[in-house]
Amino acid sequence: MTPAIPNLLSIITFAPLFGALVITVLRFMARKDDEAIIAKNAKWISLWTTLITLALSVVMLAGFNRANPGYQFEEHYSWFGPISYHMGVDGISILFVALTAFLMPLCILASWDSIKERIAEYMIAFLLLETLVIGVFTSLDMFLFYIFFEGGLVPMFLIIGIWGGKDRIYASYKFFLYTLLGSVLMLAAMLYMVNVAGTADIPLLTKFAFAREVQPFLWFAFFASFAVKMPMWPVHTWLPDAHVQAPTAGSVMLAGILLKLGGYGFIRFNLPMFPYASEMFAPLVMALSVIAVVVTSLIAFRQTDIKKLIAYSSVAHMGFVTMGIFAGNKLGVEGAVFQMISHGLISGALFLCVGVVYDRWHTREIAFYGGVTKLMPHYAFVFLLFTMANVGLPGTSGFIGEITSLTGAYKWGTWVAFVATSGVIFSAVYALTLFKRVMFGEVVNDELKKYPDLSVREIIIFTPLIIGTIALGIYPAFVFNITTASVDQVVATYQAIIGG
Amino acid sequence: MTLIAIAFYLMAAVTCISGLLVITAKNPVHSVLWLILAFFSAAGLFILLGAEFLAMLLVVVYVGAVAVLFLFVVMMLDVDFVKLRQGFANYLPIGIAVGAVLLFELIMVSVAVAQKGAAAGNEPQAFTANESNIRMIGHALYSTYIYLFEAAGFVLLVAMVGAIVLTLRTRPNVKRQDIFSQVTRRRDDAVEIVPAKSGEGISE
Amino acid sequence: MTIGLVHYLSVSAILFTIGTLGIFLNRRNVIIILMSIELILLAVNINFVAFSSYLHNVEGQIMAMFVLTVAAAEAAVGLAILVTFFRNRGDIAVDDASMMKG
Amino acid sequence: MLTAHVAETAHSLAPAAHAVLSPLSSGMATLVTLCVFAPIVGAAIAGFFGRRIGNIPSQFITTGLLFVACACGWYTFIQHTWGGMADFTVQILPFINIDGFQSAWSIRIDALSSTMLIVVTTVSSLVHLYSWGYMAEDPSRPRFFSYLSLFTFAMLMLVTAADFMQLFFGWEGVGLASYLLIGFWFHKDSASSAAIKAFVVNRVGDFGFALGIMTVYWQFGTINFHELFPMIASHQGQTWEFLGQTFSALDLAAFLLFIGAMGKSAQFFLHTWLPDAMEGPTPVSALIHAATMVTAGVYMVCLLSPLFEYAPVAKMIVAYVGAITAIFAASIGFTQNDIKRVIAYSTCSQLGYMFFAAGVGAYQAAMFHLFTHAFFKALLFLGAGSVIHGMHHEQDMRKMGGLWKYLPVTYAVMTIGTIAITGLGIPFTEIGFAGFFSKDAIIEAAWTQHNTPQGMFAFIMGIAAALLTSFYSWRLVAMTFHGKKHWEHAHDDHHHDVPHGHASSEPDADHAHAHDDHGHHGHDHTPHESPWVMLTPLVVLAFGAVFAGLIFAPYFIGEKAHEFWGHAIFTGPHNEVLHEMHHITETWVKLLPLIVTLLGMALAWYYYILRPNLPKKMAANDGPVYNFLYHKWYFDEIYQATFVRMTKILGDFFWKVLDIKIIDNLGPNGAAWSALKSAKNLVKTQTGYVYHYAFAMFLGVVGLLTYVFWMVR
Amino acid sequence: MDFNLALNLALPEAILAISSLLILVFGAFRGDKGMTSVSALCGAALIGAAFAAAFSHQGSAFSGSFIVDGVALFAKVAIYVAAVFVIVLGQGYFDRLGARRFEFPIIILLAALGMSMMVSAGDLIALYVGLELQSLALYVLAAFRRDDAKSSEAGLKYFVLGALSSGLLLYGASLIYGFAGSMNFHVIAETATTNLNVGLVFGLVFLICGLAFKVSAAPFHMWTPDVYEGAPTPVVAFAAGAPKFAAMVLFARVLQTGFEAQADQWRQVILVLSVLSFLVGGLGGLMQKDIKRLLAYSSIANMGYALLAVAAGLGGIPSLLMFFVLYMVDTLGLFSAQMSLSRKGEPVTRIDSLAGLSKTNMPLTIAITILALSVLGMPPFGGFWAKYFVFGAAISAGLWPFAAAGLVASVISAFYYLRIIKLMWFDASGGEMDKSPREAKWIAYAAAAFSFPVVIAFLIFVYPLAQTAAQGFGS
Repeated sequence: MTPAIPNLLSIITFAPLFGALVITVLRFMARKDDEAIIAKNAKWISLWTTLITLALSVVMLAGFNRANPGYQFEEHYSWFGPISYHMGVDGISILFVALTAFLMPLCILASWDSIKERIAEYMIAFLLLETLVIGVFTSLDMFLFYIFFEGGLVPMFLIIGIWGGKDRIYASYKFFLYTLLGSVLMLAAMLYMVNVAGTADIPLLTKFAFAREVQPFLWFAFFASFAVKMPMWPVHTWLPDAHVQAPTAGSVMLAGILLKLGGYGFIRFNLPMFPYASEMFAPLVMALSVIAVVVTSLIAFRQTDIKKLIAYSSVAHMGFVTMGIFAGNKLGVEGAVFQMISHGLISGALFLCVGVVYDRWHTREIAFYGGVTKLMPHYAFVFLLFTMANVGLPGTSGFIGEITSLTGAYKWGTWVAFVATSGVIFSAVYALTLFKRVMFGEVVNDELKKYPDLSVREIIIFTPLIIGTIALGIYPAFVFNITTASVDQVVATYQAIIGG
Repeated sequence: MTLIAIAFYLMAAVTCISGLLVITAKNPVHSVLWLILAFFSAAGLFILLGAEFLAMLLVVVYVGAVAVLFLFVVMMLDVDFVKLRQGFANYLPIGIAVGAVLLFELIMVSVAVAQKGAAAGNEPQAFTANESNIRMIGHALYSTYIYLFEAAGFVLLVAMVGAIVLTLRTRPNVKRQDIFSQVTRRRDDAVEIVPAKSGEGISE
Repeated sequence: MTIGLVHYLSVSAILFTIGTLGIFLNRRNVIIILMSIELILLAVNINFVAFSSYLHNVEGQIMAMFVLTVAAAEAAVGLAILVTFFRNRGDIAVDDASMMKG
Repeated sequence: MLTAHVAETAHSLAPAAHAVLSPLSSGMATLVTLCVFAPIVGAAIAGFFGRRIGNIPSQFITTGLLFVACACGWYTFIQHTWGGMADFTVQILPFINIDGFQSAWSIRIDALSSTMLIVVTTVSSLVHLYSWGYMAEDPSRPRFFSYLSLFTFAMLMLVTAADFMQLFFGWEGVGLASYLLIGFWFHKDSASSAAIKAFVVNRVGDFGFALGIMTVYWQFGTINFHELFPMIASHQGQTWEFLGQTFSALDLAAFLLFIGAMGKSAQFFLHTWLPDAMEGPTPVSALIHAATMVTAGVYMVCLLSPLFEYAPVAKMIVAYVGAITAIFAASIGFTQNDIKRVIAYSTCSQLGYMFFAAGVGAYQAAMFHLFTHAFFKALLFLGAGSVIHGMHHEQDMRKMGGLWKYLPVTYAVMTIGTIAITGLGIPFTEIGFAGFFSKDAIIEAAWTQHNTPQGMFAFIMGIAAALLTSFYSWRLVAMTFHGKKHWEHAHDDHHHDVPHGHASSEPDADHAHAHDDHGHHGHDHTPHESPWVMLTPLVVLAFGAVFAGLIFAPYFIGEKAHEFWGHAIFTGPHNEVLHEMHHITETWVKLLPLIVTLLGMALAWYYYILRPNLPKKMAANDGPVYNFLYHKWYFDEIYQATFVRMTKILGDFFWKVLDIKIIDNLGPNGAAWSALKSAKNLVKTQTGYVYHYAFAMFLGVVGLLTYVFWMVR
Repeated sequence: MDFNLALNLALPEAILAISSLLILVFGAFRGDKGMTSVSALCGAALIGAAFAAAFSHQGSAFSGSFIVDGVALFAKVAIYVAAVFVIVLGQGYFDRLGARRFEFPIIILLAALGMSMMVSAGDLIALYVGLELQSLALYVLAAFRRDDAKSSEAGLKYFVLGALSSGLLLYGASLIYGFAGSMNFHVIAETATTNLNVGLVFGLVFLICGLAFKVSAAPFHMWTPDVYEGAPTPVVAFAAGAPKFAAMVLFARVLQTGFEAQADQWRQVILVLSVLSFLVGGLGGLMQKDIKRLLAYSSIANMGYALLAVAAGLGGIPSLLMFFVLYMVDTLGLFSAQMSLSRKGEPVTRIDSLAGLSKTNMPLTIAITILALSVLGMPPFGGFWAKYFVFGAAISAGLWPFAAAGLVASVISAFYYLRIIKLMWFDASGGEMDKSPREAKWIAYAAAAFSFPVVIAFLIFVYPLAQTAAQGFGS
């Protein structure tokens, strides 16, 4: 199939970068006293850039052949040595590209008024981040993947560090070094693989059978990177810090997209490339996943900071993802992919919800709030909806991901499903407690009466997220139809190898 | 043979002892003198080995130039020699210990090299009239090693330029005769004609 | 008793050890360090010449000559640096040369 | 009693080709689609545009749509029961479609679901109507009506589900609506706490339910009922590994699913949320926590009768749990003073009846009791609401008394309701109130199984609970409508002298808040009869409470039962309960329920009309039994001390000790610390002294030489 | 010996040697005022030599003491180009100090000559002479600001320790000579293959120690921070890259050509040095407050990585070449960036002084950020590819535990590069900076632009070159 637009993937990937360049040029061309104009230009250019990227990714989705399990929209140019510029999407990655493109305009809008200084730089960082993140999902060369994967650290580091809260330095360092430590091991494994296989091409590597003895090492190296990124227990501690300190849109990107890189990596690398090791280490992953689900849920319950609570809940939700992936059956893997997409919407929305009140009162302390429902009924509706989605209420996308990945995990081991399913109880406990303490009760704090309900801009931000969450909750087939072919292939190959 | 042995032991002992005294002497001037002695006796060893030219070079270049340069610098830099010995003993035990290990290893290796190396079983080079040492060296130096010989020249050039750069300084308050500038002096350099208004003088 | 290669090498080894010890045992005077370096080079030269002699190979002596040349150059540069150092500090005690550390 | 002969029970379950339709393919399909989706339309309109369009239009639209749904529901039921309409399923949209995990949004119409359709839509529409009056003073009525309609939609989705996923959707959807409605007065801390409690306890049940679904899926490879049921018989005797143990496969699946039912239907151990749920407005209690949602568990067990029939152990557990709940809840009921709580425990107890009926195999009887119970329990709750409304939101029965004069209609319907719940009727005839038919059927069904321990246990508990039910129900009537008027002087005092023991909620303090919000009529303390919008539903329900049993007994449990239920309820090859219960020879078994009911009634009369001081004295006596019952067997306290506290302690431990102290301090912070520490030490070696540097080099040389020496050697 | 051929092969060196003499004379006549034209002439000579090297034949001359192969030519071009940039930097630097000295470019020229001798060395004598030519020039350069106490201290330390290291090297050379009977690498190799002996290995270890000093590998690294701090910045910019490149090539040549048979032994030694280096470099940098000292530790760590490529053997040679080209660009850029920063006439030396730079000087902030990320090893910057090559080489050679350790150590060093970025971007400004000198600023920009994005295209062209260059190496 020839795509309607040649090099569509590259265009989608680098369109945000182009926008960033335009802003950079304008910034350097402008005079010093033109701060306001620079800011305005930066905002509008980045909004348009992200919207165009979104439109292009819709075009891509429309042109995607669902029946084809392989890679589509491929571009292949050799670079140097074994490395090539190889782009392509399959049923798994295309959704993440779309998710990124979908969340970005919302992030830009969410930062519209809440970012007050260095707006041009902020927008550049976000656009850069978008390019890098989309690049991760579209690259089919291992090192290209690594470039984008690692590169994403930098803008995020800057976003947390420059526009973050008061402990932003600690948080940004922790975020950066933690993830870097994970990924250097992955780099070592990649170097080994390229040396053995003679190619860095992901589709080829997937077919390359690595020796059984080295698989555990390679698997573990990749695991180190992705587990930190996910993050899995016990390497999750960077996440609460990073989330709490990051500006709202940063948290959205972090929770919505960056965490998914880990899960995506597991599906793209660990499972198909090292099936034996995957099978061998599955008990470990399962154990860590259920610990994550239960332990972090309990921790979330005790938080006094709204963002931290949601951050911990993200860790718990990612536990379902890893569980589903390493269950190694269709239900598990599809559920994991779905859970990632859904969590992208839900956690993104939840962080945006926190952003709404943070923008107004500049505190994330739960104790500060109370009775907000009365003052901000629209907000209450939105927050409630996403709280429920976070809890995994059927009818929202959160449910689908949880139940399918859990069902997948059940097949792998009933203990896993048993303990992890108990997580749904805990998630209800912390999410509803949070909702109660913030939204319910009497308005004790007079400060709270100072600001109005959601603005039109905020409603515009939330509407697509609400529609997305509900639509995917009611008609998840939209996602499953796209992923099925590719996931089936991955799972079938995996099963065939470990079965035989 | 015994004469050579006696000569060897004598000179070896002198070399080693004076070497030791170089680093232990209280006064740097003495150190330089001990160094000279070490060079002298080493030159003797060279002669025993049949390398007359190098022995001569050692005496002429080293004793005549380098050691004297040292002496010159020691005398020039007016330093307080009394404090010299302090702190020597602190690190002596560990220094001796590590040094002993090194020495042991070096001698072991020397034995190994001497026994297993290319020179194993060889006698020292004999003195031959028709192929004198200096001739051999000269021949090799200007044919096979011409490139390195030139390079060594550049090493010396760097040393020269470096030494000049680092130490030569034109002192502004010392007056010297600069013939070149005297000769090339022109009228315009010396005389300036300034139109002056009456009653105001010339401002600087 | 015959004087063999080992004897010369041993002398060289002793001298070499003395030279290195001189560098780090010496606490006061930089000039001593420079002299220790000369001792090391002398030790090396003894080695080269001894080998050259026993190998019947002039290469070692050529090398020794270059070593001598370079040693002279080194001495010049070293003393020049020492002089600038002295001019800046007014002393050549080794302990003084510790403005920069950490 | 019923002497009709029940036709041979069909043992095989070979469903006739089950029609799968699209929503627009036939009139009937469109009708049921309309029935199910009308409420959500109303909910959406009232929810999103309620503030725009105002209170009255919101009320009107939601209620109107509910009546439309109700009409559709009745039409469907009538067509199904008498019109000879075959079972069918309307498929609307695919839902989850991975591998065998196929689910679709669909509307399954059979006897079970059409029965539930009418129960749900009828009670719901009446409650909607009733709320016009009850909630008249509330400022956020659109929200309330939106929630009510949302609930109705979720409940309809639940009952019409054709597969486990939609069932689960409805299951949790009603949970959500329940949460929203209990916490409707969100400014009250007790209300929002109760809402969370309800949701969380339900989640505990759902935890089992979800595991049950997974077990079923991996055992059978499907989650669709129509595909699943025919396969069950062939899986008999198979075993299944779960949590390292080997279980009988079907028993395990059934038991796990039953945990879900326990949560939803507030059975023993998971019942604690239901009384607290009374924090919600009374119409909510009537609709959700009496008539519909809480019966979902019973419905589910009946729906899954094909599974339970092959799961004897699970069935036994159902019977035991049901029986224990019946007696346990009843025992608490007769010490409570809050009018709604009494009814709530009564509900709990009645649900126990339904479960043990199902547990002994009388699914039809369970469904029948569910059906009749919906009418009289909704009636009782709405009646209680009317009392509360009339008493200006006073809920403590000790502050009432002698109200019959002021609230005559309410009094009348409440009495009807009480008669219905206590099951008065004339034995050996077919004359009686609704509860007479259904409850006696259940007790008789239990008796048929008296040769099994669970059957005997259920029978005894059923009888005992009947005594208690009668006692506390009449106690309620007596305390509320008869005796001295306790409200004349006491009403201003908001702080009722209820002995406190509720750890989770303090209803009294919060009632005060309720007053503040509804305090527009603080000057007028005389109880008043409720407006006609409230009374009309009461009358309609009273009608149901009187005649539902009479009319429908033959269909549900009588001679037409087999025909009526069709394939919806499956009874196993050895299950002859329905048949046997019509052939009970022991006369005393048939008389006993009536005797104990009358006894209870008499006792209530004695204690609360003739000697009203006696109970007060007993309460004041503070005896251990009284306290034990009054404090609801200390369940809340135990849960508080164990689960809640453990959660907090563990949460704090995992956070402050595990995460911060251990992981962070050993991990990133520890690594950073040790790196800095070693960096500091390393930099210390960089002294700036040349001789140290030389020494380091020297050491390096010697070290390397030694290493190589050792290596080459 | 065909003398014409020899001269042909040694054309770059000849150009440098002859022009250095001529320019010296010219400079002596013009005096310090003529520094600009001397610099220009030296630059021209270097560029000429670079061209000569780029288009030179390959072969060997002067009885094998001068080897011209692909690796040597590759290294020479890189070294000459680096020297040109350093001359430009030095010109501006001494200009601003008001201490113009025409000798500076000439000594750079002579140092470059020494380095090209090193990379072409075919026997121990050439090795030694080249090394000393380069070292002596650098000792002088380190002490070049003779009125500056730090500079002369740096020179002194560098000299003393450097002389000790050449003593070690020489002792090793003497042992090797004595054992093998020859100075020529090929002859040594013949002996070494047939006769494995502790004497030979000992000699090799001494030799390695001497060379390790030149590349500042731990534990022979101690001079590095002090010299970097004290020496004039352009000199450091030079010393951090080119001589290490030359020494590393020499390393590879000695080990590969002369001692391939002892690979098992020297690989162990090199790995020890490598691991120590990246540990010391990674940890030591954490505590630094001075920018140049920080870069010194960074350089120590990087030499640790480069040694991995050496340990990887022949397969590591192209990686080594690529590593050094990319690394030299980064260091040159970082030092130029440091040079382009000053506040009220005082050069910025402390890291803390970078605080808030993004608010006052955005272009330079971006440049430094790119360069810092690059040395940190962030993809897709140049430094990442440098690491990609060396670690890739190490892993190909089966040294994956060491590669993994090195990568983990690089995370430690990431900490201090991040600190630079953090200070510039996150912290409050410490006040306006002076206007940056043009040449330093532009070299910094150019280096940053090279690190990203030019490197993307650069790799396509240069990686095959490096591969071709490495063919036939060591044979």
